[in-house]
Amino acid sequence: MSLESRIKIAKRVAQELSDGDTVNLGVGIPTLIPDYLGDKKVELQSENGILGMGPTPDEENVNMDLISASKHPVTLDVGASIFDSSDSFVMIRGGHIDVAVLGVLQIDQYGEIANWAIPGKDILGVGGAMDLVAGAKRIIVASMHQAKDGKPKLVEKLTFPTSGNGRADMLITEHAVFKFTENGAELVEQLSDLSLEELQEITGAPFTYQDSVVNR
Amino acid sequence: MSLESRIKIAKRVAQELSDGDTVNLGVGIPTLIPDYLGDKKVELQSENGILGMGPTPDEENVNMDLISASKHPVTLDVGASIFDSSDSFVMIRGGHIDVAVLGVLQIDQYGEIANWAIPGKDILGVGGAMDLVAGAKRIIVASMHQAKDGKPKLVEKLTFPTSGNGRADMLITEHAVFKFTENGAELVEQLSDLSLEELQEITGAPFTYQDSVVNR
Amino acid sequence: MSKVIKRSELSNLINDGDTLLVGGFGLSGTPFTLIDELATLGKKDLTVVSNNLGEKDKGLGILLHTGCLKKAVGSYFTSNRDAVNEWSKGNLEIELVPQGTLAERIRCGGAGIAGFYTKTAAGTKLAEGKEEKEFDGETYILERAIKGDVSLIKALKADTKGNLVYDYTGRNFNHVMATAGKTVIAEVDEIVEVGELSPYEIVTPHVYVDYLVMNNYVKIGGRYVVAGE
Amino acid sequence: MSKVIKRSELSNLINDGDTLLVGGFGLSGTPFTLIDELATLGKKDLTVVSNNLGEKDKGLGILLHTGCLKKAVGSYFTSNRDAVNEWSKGNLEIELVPQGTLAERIRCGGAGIAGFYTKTAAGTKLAEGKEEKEFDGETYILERAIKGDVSLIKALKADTKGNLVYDYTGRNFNHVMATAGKTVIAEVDEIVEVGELSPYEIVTPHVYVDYLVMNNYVKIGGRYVVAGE
Repeated sequence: MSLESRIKIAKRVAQELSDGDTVNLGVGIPTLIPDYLGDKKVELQSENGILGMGPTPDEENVNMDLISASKHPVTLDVGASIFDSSDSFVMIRGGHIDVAVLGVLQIDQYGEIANWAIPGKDILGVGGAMDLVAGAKRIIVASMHQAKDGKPKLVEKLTFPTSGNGRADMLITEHAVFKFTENGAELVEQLSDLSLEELQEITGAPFTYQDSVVNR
Repeated sequence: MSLESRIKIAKRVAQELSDGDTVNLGVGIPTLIPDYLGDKKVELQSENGILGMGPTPDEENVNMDLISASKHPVTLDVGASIFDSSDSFVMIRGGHIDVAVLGVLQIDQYGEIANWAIPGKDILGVGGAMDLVAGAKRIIVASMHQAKDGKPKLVEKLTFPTSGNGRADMLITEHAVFKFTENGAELVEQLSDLSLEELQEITGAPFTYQDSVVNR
Repeated sequence: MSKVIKRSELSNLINDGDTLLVGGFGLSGTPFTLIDELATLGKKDLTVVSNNLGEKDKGLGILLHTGCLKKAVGSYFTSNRDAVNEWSKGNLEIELVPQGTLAERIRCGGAGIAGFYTKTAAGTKLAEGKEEKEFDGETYILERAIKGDVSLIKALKADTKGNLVYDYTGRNFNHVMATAGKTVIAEVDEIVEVGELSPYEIVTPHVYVDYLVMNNYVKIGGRYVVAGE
Repeated sequence: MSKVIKRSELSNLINDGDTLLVGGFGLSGTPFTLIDELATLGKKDLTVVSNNLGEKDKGLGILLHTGCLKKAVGSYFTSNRDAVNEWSKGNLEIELVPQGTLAERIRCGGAGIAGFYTKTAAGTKLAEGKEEKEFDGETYILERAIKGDVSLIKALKADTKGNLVYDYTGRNFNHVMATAGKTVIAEVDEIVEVGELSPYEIVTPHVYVDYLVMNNYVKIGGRYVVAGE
């Protein structure tokens, strides 16, 4: 999982965010996004009780009671607020987060997400994943195109446990951007020089596309 | 409804309250209680969002955004806190109020309360009555012994609409103190010089008593 | 990107038939300016969710003379004779809800919760038609979430982002209503720069607030009066 | 009437088989002193409700070496290898709950609400055995309230009445847990006189707090360390 690819994905996700959006960033690639927002000001929400999460503090300003959901020390942006876990999930589950950017283990052709458990392995952590899937207004999945074992993340049908009935709106990988509708996945942008056939080969689900977006 | 009788009831209820109790006082007679607490410090809770409600302010310190549930201007005692309506009813409905002192239209021999609606009349107000009946740890009913029309408030069976499944622990009138158990009402104290027979006559439900508490 | 709008823009934000969540308890924490404006708009068939309909000719009470209301949902209408009259004449539907249930139903509306089980009102007339369920030997009733098309709320101060703080018990239903409206308009006495409200002090984070309208009243002697000219 | 007790009194307040609600997210807002004390008590068959079981050998993680735990209820255990091991060996039951559902279930426990309907986890393995219900065409699941016999929480400051304020995200689950325990013990860094905390600043009103215990750690460089001698 090259840093270069991860940064490419983070940059492309950043383009999807608008000034003033309230955004919850999952662990992994999503945490890279704040570095690529340029002049855009988004409001970062953290499920442990922050709206307006700022960057990592200097070592001398660390307070381990001011941390992100990834448990790293953070700061507060001007205009930030603090609340408890129940109020934080009012915000998340009540549809007040404009965009959740999540990683996935798998995602199906309609945008259904599997991002918390691997079959046959211990299933001992879920955190706020299912709450975000159920509650965010818009879900962007930021993920490498393939898992470490080479298997495609985008699949016809999930073989990993689902994270719920909520659907992703978009999948951004190092190779492509897909949008999801009731009719399935649509390739809307290629981000690498793979040919259409090469892309299809490493993708586990059918997808539609307009001719204009395909590498020639 | 003489002021003297109302004060007598308020004083007797005050005896039931202990230092440190969190108390919600309904409208009517209960609002007289704070004047008769002596050295006892109780914490007054108001359902519009106060714990630690203090006395009426001087006219110059009135703020109509600092009011009681009866909509009168109040002050805050030292150590008071402010919260919103949903949190206020977490406190009330979650069993965190030690004592609710309520008025009634009727109360049955097991302590079931009717305090919000008169049959045949417009039923257009309930306020927090049912929440307090459902949630308070202990309910003391403070009421004149008879309604204005002379009918007894303590009855065998409610003819007025019930306020819920919660039961009063005690009824204090200008004539008597009753306790309620699964076995019905027990007269535990006479507060006027009515004979037992006279008391029975103006009371609409049977009650038990120990000989020692009865006027001779 | 400013959230500040003129009261006259209210007209475009409210449609006939809308459900409005309106903050306030008695006349405390009441968006008087927004209500004044609403009274002039000639809207029809509105449902208002509010603890009470103000008092006679005060607060929400003034809407009873405008014909804009179809229904009121709240806990206490007895103290406003006009509300009682309109109801008696069949001009106004009333849904009576225990105060704690009202607050919680609105909170659920804002929290993505469809309904909850409470003991409050179980076994009473107000439980008629509601699903009952036993939990640990006690009877609970199912109460459904309330959401609004538009919330009209009142705060003391906002910052320019829309973070809100309230004046004492003026908080009441305003915060939960901010979470439960599709469009949320907050009337405020003052707008301060971002950063002037501390992260601990903010009661309603800006994410819940779409628009800010300046209060047309000023508080004198603890009571709001029309601003002098 | 003082609520302040010594940590050694914890032994009398917790019984074998109790359900404990323990505040904290990661190691933030964690009652380290109370957990240290609990680890020495030789209690048995405890159920701990907490977002996570601390980290390996830190926070609640230390209880995994004491044999006092029967069950853990929380949202994230993967990051503590000891918890995973104890579970694999069959020494520890785990009930996995989405984080938002966990917070809301505890809030309901404190609010007299028996259960609520959420979309979170509907259609997933974590909904198995839970009642489903359709609302407005969407599937919700019924989640039940959680109550504790004892809550062990962490605040920054208390006043002598027991009103609490928290340090930034140290608030997390602590406030709702204060509402949902039969006995509530708050570990604090400092106790101030009544009146020093403003009515607006207080997050957890004193009515929820039974006992106060002084923190045995001090914060240096933003991290709690054992107080020097």
